[in-house]
Amino acid sequence: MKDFEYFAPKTVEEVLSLLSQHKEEAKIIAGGQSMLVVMRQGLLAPEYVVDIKGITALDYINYDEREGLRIGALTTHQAIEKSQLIQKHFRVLSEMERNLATIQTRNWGTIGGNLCHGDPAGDPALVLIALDAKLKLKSLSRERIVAMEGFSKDMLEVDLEPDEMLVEIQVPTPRRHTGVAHEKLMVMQGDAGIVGAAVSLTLKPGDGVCEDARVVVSNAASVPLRVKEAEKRLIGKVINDHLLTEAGEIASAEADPPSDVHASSEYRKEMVKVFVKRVALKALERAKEG
Amino acid sequence: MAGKRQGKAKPTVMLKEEGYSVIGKPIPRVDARAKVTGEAKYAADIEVADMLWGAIKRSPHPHARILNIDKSKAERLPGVKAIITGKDFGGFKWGWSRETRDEEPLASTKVRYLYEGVAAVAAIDEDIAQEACDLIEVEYEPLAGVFDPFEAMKKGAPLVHEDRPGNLCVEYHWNFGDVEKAFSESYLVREDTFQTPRMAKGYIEPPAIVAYWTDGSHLTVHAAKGSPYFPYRILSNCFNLPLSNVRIIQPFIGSDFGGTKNDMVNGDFSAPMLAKKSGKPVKIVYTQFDELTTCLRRHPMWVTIKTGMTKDGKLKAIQTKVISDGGAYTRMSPLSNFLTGISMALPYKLPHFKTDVFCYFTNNPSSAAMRGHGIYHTRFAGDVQMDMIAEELGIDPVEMRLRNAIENPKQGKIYETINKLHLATCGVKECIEKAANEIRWEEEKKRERVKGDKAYGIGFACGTYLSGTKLSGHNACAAMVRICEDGSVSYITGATDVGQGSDTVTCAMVAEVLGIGLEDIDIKRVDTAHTPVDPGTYGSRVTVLAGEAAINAAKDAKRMLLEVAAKEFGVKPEEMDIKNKKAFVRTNPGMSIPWARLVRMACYTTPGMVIIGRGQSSRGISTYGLADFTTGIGDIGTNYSFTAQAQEVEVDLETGVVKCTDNSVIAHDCGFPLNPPAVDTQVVGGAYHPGVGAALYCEFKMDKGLTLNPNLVDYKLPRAYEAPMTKVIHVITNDPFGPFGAKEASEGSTCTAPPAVINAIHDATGVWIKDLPAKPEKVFWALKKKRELEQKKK
Amino acid sequence: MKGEPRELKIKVNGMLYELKVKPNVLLSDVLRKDLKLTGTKRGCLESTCGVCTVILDGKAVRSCSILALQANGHEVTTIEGLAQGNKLHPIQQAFIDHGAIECGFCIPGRVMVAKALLDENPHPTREEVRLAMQGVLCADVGYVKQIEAVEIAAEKMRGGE
Amino acid sequence: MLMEGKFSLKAPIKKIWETLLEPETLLSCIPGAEKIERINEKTYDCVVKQKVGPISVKFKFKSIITKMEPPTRMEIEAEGEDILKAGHFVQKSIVDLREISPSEVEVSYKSDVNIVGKLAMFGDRIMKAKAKKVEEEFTTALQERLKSMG
Repeated sequence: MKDFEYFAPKTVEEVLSLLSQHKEEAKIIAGGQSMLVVMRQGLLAPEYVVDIKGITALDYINYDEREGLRIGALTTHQAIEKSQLIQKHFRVLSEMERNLATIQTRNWGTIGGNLCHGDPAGDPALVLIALDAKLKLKSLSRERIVAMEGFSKDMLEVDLEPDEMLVEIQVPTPRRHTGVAHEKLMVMQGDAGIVGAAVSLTLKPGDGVCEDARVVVSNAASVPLRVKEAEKRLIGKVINDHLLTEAGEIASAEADPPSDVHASSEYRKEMVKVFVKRVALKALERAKEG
Repeated sequence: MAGKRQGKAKPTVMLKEEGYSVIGKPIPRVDARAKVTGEAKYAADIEVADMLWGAIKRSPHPHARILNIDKSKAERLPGVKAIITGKDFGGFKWGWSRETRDEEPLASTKVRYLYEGVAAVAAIDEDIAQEACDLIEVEYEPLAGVFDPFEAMKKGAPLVHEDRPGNLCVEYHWNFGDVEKAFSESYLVREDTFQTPRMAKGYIEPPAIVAYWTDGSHLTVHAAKGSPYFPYRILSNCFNLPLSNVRIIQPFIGSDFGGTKNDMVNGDFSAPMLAKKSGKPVKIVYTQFDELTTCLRRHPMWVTIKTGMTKDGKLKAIQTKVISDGGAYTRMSPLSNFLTGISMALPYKLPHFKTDVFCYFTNNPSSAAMRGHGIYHTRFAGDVQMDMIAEELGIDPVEMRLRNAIENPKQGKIYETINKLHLATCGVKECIEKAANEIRWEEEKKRERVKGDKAYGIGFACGTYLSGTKLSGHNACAAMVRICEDGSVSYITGATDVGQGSDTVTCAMVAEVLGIGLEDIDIKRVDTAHTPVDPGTYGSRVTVLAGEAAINAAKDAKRMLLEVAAKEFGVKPEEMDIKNKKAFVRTNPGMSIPWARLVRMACYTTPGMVIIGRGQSSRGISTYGLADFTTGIGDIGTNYSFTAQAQEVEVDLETGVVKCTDNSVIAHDCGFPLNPPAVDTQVVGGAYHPGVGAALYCEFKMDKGLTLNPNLVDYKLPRAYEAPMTKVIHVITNDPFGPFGAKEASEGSTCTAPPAVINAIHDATGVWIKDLPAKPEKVFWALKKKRELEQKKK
Repeated sequence: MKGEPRELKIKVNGMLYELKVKPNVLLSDVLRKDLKLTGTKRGCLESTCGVCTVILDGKAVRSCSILALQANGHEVTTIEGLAQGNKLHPIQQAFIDHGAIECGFCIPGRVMVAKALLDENPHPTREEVRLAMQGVLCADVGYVKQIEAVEIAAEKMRGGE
Repeated sequence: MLMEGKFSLKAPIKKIWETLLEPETLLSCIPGAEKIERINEKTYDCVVKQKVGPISVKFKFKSIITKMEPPTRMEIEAEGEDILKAGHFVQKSIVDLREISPSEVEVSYKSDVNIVGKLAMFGDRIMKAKAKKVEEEFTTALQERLKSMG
């Protein structure tokens, strides 16, 4: 690994001033598990490394019904998985984290680090888009709140200026009668999914008509793919098996996944059909429960 | 001498089971404590004062002529202490046998696979060594390459080795009986082609080496080598040193599974040469990327198998044609391909057999031995096709296997196969019955296959593997048992334990023979300066052959002790024995002398007496003679293990994802389980789980010589969640040619796993997967095709 | 300045160390090279095989994917820190007694994962043991005996209930 | 990795052929191209920068037209490496032009790219996705350019 200058700031302000000073030459590491591998391989050689893992102020999970869920960017995957608050109010997040890589990765890796890595196979982004989450980004001069949905810009690229950092993930409390689910096609437990899907469905009490739907698939494009056409097919209708098949087909048609060592593009498109339907069914059941 | 019987075979040791005091019971491993506390040192853990780090400069072309190498920039980098290129080795070439020396320590004129080493650097740290490699400028003339055997065999294809026309690495053509006639007499003749992929060995410890010179003429090497006496000879030749000046000290080994740690990698030559040039110790540790892109792999093979059967499901004849991809250099291909041929004669009675085997050079990394060596490919083809035929004939697959299984020969009798493999024991029938019974085959057959979007099925397969491999060259084992004056015992062997547990069982054999406890026996790691020459770990040979040597050495030491004791009691030594640390007269156990006293007497009363028992085993080169590679006749094993396997799978009908469930049984005939828990771990973890990996996950994806999945995320190895909690049943046959009746336990079930899993997928869904592994996508398309066909029929 | 060694205060197996390390040095390198604790293995260096696993502030982590300086001020336990004198930790003992060791290369990492699991969850289900074991690859023993050994150790640690 | 595809362009075949050979065309259409210089009739000197997430590489290479059958077919070979030694790449491409009508041409291409070295550690998934993207951007830009030339 090439030499670099190392900073371990203790406050967000320190980080931001370092970033404003060094801009592109600085790289933030949180857990650093993805970044250090490429640095060790000699593919990346930043001048400055800003290690934010020690900023304990960004390690929190708060919930209140009005404000929704607030997760500090440096909260570990494991903390999210095991959080009772999350298990109670956002169990899809806990379920997603359980299937994310291995225990060591979950113990050290942070939700913020994962989101900023911008991998279209990543699970948290997928689920957070389905949950309509927002991200709080900060630089020395400004603070902005962006939708999770638009945060991924391209393969491994996110909407983050060189002097900005992600500080918080904000998840609104879902309306009543909303069900959210996530699943991915794993060959091995903890795999990055060959494809994955997260679906949120909100039903009208009484007649069960779908009021709102969010359908997102992973590894189907260079960013997490929200399939609005599929959502439209569901909204305003009483969801049945046939509609879900159609929604899957719409999602599949919109997907443009890569072929790689794990699967061909054609297979991934087929799997988008399967998983959109599977996950939507699960979300539907949950929505019906409450 | 090939194929000829050389006199009558004598059994190794046959003792009654109930008479054992150490053997046959759960024995804690002799190295367990060192391993569980982290004390055990592996090659990469070894540090020597003033040590430099080495790195290897590798070719970016799979096939190219080296025109020029410019080291000047790299030499100027601060911290660089030595740089070598292929030319420094003066044209030295090495290979598996005298006839196959076709590989250089570092390529000097031509590279034949991607990332082949062309130069190496020693520097004060790893990063500088790597950076210096980047600064070495190599000028190449890229050449057209060949990347699969079908391209390689074409007329006019580029030649990997100019002196090897047609890129043919090795071929075998054997014919036993009259297959044509047998096919014409068969009720059913079926031909299928099966394919097995290129696979990583799957060990977690990458190759590593530390080398240094003393007096400028003595070379010492600590390396992750499962067969330290291979580098001992090869480095002696390479550096023109007498063998006495080459010292290979074996650290603990993080597994091998054949190939890479048997012989050499670029780093094994580079570290000693860099050490010579720099005058300092040099350490090279491979990265996982190096390992997964340049080290030896399992041969990809295409097996076409034609089988003739009677109406009632009895084998009449088998004809196979095997095409394999040997990669860039010969390495062990002659043996791997030989094994694909001979093994067809087991474990079923086969009256007629013909085979043609062709292995081609390609510009891929070299192929070589891997668990289940050679046998794995044809057993997969044979045992899947057996289920296909069973289905066609409407015979139950288990019943069909029972009808064909070779019977266990009566005691003292030998079963001889058509190609003259000799079996004194064969437990395959018992294995089949026990495995079928345990999995409740008859009940399972009747149950519903589909539950929602999942289907369940059970597959059955049988297999065999050789133990105590027999090969020409130095394939014997020797051991010494030195009795220390306080009664403790040093057991000295050149045989190596790379994890299989052979150190523990051979120590147990010494203890058993001497009538003392396992705790009295000490064993050290192999050190070529002190231990007897031994071929090392491969071909499931150590427990069987080194075991016999250990037994004989212990008997020799015991004889010396009993001579002293007999004198004391005025009886003949043959009238005495030692048990529970006491030497006694057999007819009058009251006449006894404790072990410690006897040893002291022997050491002190006969001044200058050194009690060193010596023993050897030459079964690796004798008993029934050696197999003849030209005719395919003769034994390759001292004895043969047998396995029957039943495995349930769950198939996701919508995605094609297959999982092995915990409903899984292996019945294995290892002759006699010397250390039952160790047999279990070898049968299940060492052999079966990698076999499940081979069935479902493991495969190198290649693109013109480039490995597309050179990391353990993209190259999938089974992990704890995917590994079935298999139950093991020991079938005991007490083989007379194995020590205390033992046969191998580490490779057989690697060969039965893929056919069992594939047969289970068929049982669940009705589709056949003929090329491994059964990845989700492959199963998905097969299921889709089947559904479409069914719809058409409707 | 780039590459300049920095102070690292780290507690390893109960001992406080004060070292100077370059920022680009990995935690596994400090353990193996500076502290000579080679029980923590060097495997893939790519965060996949898990043989470098240590316990950092109670959690199992891969020391090949963490900068040494990231552990500044923290507490690390390696395989060498488990036994108390001659007395092995119950997990170590269970691995020996149950025959869950072969080549041994993954054992330190695996035992550390198991310890972190049992410290946090004394009553793991088999599913939970398997999930934890997922983070360390093994090529030899396979997983059956290892999973069982962790369960046996769990029972011992609970006081043989 | 093999990439192939086809698209049609509304322009006379001769014009398309000539435009394809202009360094300016390549410079403006190849994503990340920083320098493309024609050294002689068949050889181009090129520098192309590519970026995936945090990783940037700058390939310096020579591109040689090994076969030219104006105005219907050309074969190109390129070989070079990243200036920081992150990877080595070899490319062989075949481009075929087929006249559908006097004013419309179908361009089909087949390109085999191999990237080896440290970059290959990055994983097949990312490499393939990136290559696909570069391919798409290039063909789109080329069509745009020809369109704009009317």
